[in-house]
Amino acid sequence: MSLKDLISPFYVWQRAFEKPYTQKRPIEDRPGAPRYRGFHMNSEDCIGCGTCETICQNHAIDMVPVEGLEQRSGDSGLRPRFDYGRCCWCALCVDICTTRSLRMSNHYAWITEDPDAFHFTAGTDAMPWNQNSLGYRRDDDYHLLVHERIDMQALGAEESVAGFDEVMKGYTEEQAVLEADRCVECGICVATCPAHMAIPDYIRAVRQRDYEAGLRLLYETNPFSSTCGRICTHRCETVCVMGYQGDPIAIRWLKRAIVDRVPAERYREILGDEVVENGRKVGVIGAGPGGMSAAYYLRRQGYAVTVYESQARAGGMLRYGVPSYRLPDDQLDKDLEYIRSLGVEVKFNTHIGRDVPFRQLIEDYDALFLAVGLNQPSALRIQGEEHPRVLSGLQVLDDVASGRDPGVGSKVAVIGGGNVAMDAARVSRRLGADVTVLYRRRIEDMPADPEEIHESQAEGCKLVQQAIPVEIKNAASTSQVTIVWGEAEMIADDKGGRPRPVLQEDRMHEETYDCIIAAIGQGGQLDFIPAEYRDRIEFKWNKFVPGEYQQTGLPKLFVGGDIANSRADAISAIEDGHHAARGIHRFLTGTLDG
Amino acid sequence: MFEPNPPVDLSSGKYLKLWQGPQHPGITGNMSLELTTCGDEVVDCKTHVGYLHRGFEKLMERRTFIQNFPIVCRIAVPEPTFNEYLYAAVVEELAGIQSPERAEWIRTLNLELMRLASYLMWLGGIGAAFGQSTVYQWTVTHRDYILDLFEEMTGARVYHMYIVPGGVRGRLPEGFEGRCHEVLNRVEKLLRDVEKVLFNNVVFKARTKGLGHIPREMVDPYGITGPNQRAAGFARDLRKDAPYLVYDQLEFDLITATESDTYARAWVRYQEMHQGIRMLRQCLDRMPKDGPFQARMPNVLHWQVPAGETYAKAECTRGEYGYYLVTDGSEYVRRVHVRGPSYTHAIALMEKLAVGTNIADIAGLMVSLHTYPPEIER
Amino acid sequence: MHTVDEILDFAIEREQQAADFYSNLAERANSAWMKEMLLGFSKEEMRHKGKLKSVKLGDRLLNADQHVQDLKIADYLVDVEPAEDISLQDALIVAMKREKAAYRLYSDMARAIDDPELKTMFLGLAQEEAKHKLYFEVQYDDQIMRDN
Amino acid sequence: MANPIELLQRFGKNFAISEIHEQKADLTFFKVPKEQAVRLLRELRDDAGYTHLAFLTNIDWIEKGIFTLTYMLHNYDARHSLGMHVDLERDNAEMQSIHGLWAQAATYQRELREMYGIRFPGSPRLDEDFCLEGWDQIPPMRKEFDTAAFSLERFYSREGRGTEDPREHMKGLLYPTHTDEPSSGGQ
Repeated sequence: MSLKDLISPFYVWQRAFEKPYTQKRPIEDRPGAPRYRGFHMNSEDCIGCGTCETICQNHAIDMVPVEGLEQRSGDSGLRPRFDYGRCCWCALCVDICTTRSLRMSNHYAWITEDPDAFHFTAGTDAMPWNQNSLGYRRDDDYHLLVHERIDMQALGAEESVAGFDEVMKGYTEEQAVLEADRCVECGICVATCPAHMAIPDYIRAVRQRDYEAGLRLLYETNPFSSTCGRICTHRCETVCVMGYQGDPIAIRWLKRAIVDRVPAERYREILGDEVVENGRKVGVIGAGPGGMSAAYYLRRQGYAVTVYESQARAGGMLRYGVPSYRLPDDQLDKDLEYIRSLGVEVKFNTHIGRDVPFRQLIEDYDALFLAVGLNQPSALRIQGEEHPRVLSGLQVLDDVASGRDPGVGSKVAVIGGGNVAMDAARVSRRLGADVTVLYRRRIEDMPADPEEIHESQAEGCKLVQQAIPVEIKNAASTSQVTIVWGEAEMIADDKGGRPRPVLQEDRMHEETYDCIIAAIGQGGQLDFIPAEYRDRIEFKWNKFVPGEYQQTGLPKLFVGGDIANSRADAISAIEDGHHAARGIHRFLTGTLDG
Repeated sequence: MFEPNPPVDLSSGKYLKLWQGPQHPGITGNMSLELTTCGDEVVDCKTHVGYLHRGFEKLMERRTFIQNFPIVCRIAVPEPTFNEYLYAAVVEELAGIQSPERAEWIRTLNLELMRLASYLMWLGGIGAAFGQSTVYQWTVTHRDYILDLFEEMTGARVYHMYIVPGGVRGRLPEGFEGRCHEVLNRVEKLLRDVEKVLFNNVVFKARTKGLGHIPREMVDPYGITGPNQRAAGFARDLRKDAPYLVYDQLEFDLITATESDTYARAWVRYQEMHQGIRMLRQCLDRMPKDGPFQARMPNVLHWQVPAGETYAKAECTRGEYGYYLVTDGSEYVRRVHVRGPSYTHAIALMEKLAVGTNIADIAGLMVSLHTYPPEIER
Repeated sequence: MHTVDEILDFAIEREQQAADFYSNLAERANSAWMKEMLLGFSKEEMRHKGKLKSVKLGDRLLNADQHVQDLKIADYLVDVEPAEDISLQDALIVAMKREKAAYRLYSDMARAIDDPELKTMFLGLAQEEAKHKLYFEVQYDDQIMRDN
Repeated sequence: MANPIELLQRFGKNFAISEIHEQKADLTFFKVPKEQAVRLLRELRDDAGYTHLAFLTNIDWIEKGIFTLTYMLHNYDARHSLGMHVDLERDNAEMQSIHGLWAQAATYQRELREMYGIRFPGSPRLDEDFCLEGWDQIPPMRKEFDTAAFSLERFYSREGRGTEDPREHMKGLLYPTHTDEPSSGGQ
């Protein structure tokens, strides 16, 4: 034993008068560190997707309805409720939050005598830490989800204007699986899809490369999956939660990824559609997406279905209004042929009213579904419109779809900003013309799909916004036509609608083109319905106002499609047809009153 | 090579059964020692565990790969981040993910801070076990300074949940390096005081020298690793032998001793704390200040790791800490086995060393092996 | 027309004429929805009439300086003849042009008269008609120029 | 020392070594029949320098009806680990004890007995409770033991819990009639 070892321990006195480290909570405040994982906070950005609940490994989160909070398209109206008896403050819920609404405060003390109190809905319950500015939030460079969409191979602009080949090439299997993998399967999109397709389920099928299961899921709600996989307006993607911090899932392309991998001849076997005749017959007017969708679901129920179509081919607007570079004919036929293969009869070139009286149909059939669409182009109704070089957009598309030359010339002005206008413009480009699109509002107000606008620009169409056509005049040459248009100022709509253009008379332009293609909108034509029936049917503006299950005041008559809804797209027509099929079945089996 | 302790005849009246624990025997966590004593000498020792069994390995089999990351830290309460790192390491290896360089440096910093905090707690424990409670007050306070650093780095003091498969969860906070240096300086100063008060203390020396001697030959047959092994003269350290993270870029000395008793083990650990501070300073000065800290990850909600198996290990304060992961290509873990060094030290080894020890030294002996019961039970 | 009441009676009579115009047209229309819609227009005019009647009993007209948006759609569209097979588009054009004409009439009268009280009354009526025109222009913008 | 593959090939002369898999430079897995396992462990320890048993554990391949034991050995000099697999019949699983080779193996074997029901005849204190005092269910680490069902049965949830699926919730409120598919076949 050394002397040093005896003395050395007395160094302990050196620290005798040090300030204690102990912090006197709760007398003194001791805030958590700026990124402390304290109690949860949730902002108004929350849309109730429930991804926090999915990832919570402690089962500490419930999604609950909150009083005063409405569910709507893109918001389930549910909010996360935390059970602090289970929470471990790992913050996986914060990291995964698709809208980044969820975070944590640096507040960490909550004292109460009631052990059941530790259960609250973050963001909506009043908690003392709701205003905390500090606390854990996900680092910008840290991700548990994949925010970038997998690109799809497409024809270059030069290649695509050279012909009518399909522009989008479809995903490879690897790409489709990677894109499907991004989905969080929250299901927020299902309510927004007009057909309420089982979107998360079929995306999972793509991820699992199970295309047969995928096809069955698609056909539960949509017998036009090859078509919709290409040209759907994909309202679902506008509410996709992945769109909040990156690109929404390419839901439309993933639908296509399924149908592209299943050959048509295997459909029957995979879908297992067995038709057991039930002895009743239903008539359908219009072989567009609405009519054929109704025909499919009715046929599956065993109804004998006859479809009346005024044109020579089925498909309606999909055939005559959508050019083949967006929807190749064989893909539309894939959908249509499958429906017809179940024994749906289609009578082509048959006009109701002219070839067959409406009265006969309503008397002959147990029920009738009418989806004749909007096929009457609205006129410009400006001076000089009757000029022979003023064409209608629908006519141009119809000509091209039917193999006729619309004769647009080499310098074309298209009036309008919808899909018909974009397609008329792109078709004209493919026919070799220089194309200018005149639109009354701004590009961001265009009702056309953003992709169509983008692609038409890429293909060299010139988009002139805020241009109001005022007059059509003869040009120096009879093969040309002159348009007078004025610039527009945009004014806001006080009811929250689209901003409205107002003509500025002092800023007018005159331009001469080989032709002017008007595509400002379409209306319907229903003169074939005799007055005695019409009086019992409700209309608003130029459309039917159907009741529950698409039924009209004429109990046997169900209606749908563009002529009966405000959305005027294929997927809405498909759902109208499906819904009417449900209604007709109920009507004919006595569970729907007439 | 299991050699049972000699049998005792309890009916002889010479012996007394004495339970130490399951309250912390020492400060190591809940387990109990069933001691058979003759006078104040221990003649037999049976260990009992199960007070902390939460079934982590089983729980992990029904959670997804990301869901497992927040629970692993709980397997070794005083030193959680080794679990986080090793879990990340095995998942990354089987998933084919490489965590970025910046994350590797931050992980190293995190693990060495953890080691220092854990050793500080242990140092207090060994002091307290031999009547030097002042050391305990000092070291636990200084451990708290490190927990403050963890709080601002990771968002939590104990269960950091910061090292995640793919990297780390966030960049270092603004000004962290400076505050970290400051804490290291304070700890270094404290260590010099502890050396005077504890290691140069006549009482401490008298009670620890010769206590719990582990013969060299026992080391491998009992699976002894870490400082317990190095104090017996083995120059083995995974940071040197199988460098992981950025240890191959750090300068530090491998500490060994030969006496292989309680004092030697304490001294090795004490020296390693100085080496740890040395490494931490290198990390702070040399780590990249920008660049990614997370690898590109798939959507973690349905992350499937390819089928395979691997074992990753790291040198924690107690020795070889390891994760053995078996995957089957699904979204779930097939099997995880967590190898905690206390598994061998606190049971087979303790039962052996306790025999012939004075009752009063049992707690000190236990602390000198530095065991954490939660990592035994997983 | 020398008194406010006379002016109002005149205006009320005009609204009645307009209502009759649409209901006549509706009777002759051969398309169901047009019938429905024209009857709707007629009801709208009757509503205007009702409003003027209550003005006569003391309610206030629109303030003359209040700004009513002019979308100017009626300005550049061609005149159309109301016919039996009138379309929605044309019916809206007819309606907005009629409202525009009424607006012009009251504005001109206001300009031609010196009596401040009567002037105010005419200007107020002109504002009302401008508002009616805006209603039809908005419908035209929404229903017909969907894609434009 | 020889590289691990060569080493295993050398031992392969006397042992039925299969499924050799080099996971990384310092870790190789292989399989050996149950009957040869302990003899091979002894030789690896005594003749090949694999003196350290890092752990012994088990993997439940319930769908194949087997348990796979993993013995993780380490050679400090070569800085190399060997993971040795031994398949056991899942029903009535039994394995020779190695507590004579490594003292701590007794603890592992006791745990495997408790958690999987594998017997290691002769292993000290084998049948004593390890972690689970008074356990009356099947060995809990076996795949057929359902922890969620167990805890739901044993414990109660906090009152007021209950969750809604966003998709189903929106369906019920926003478009309830758009999903009622009539039963197929009509009528």
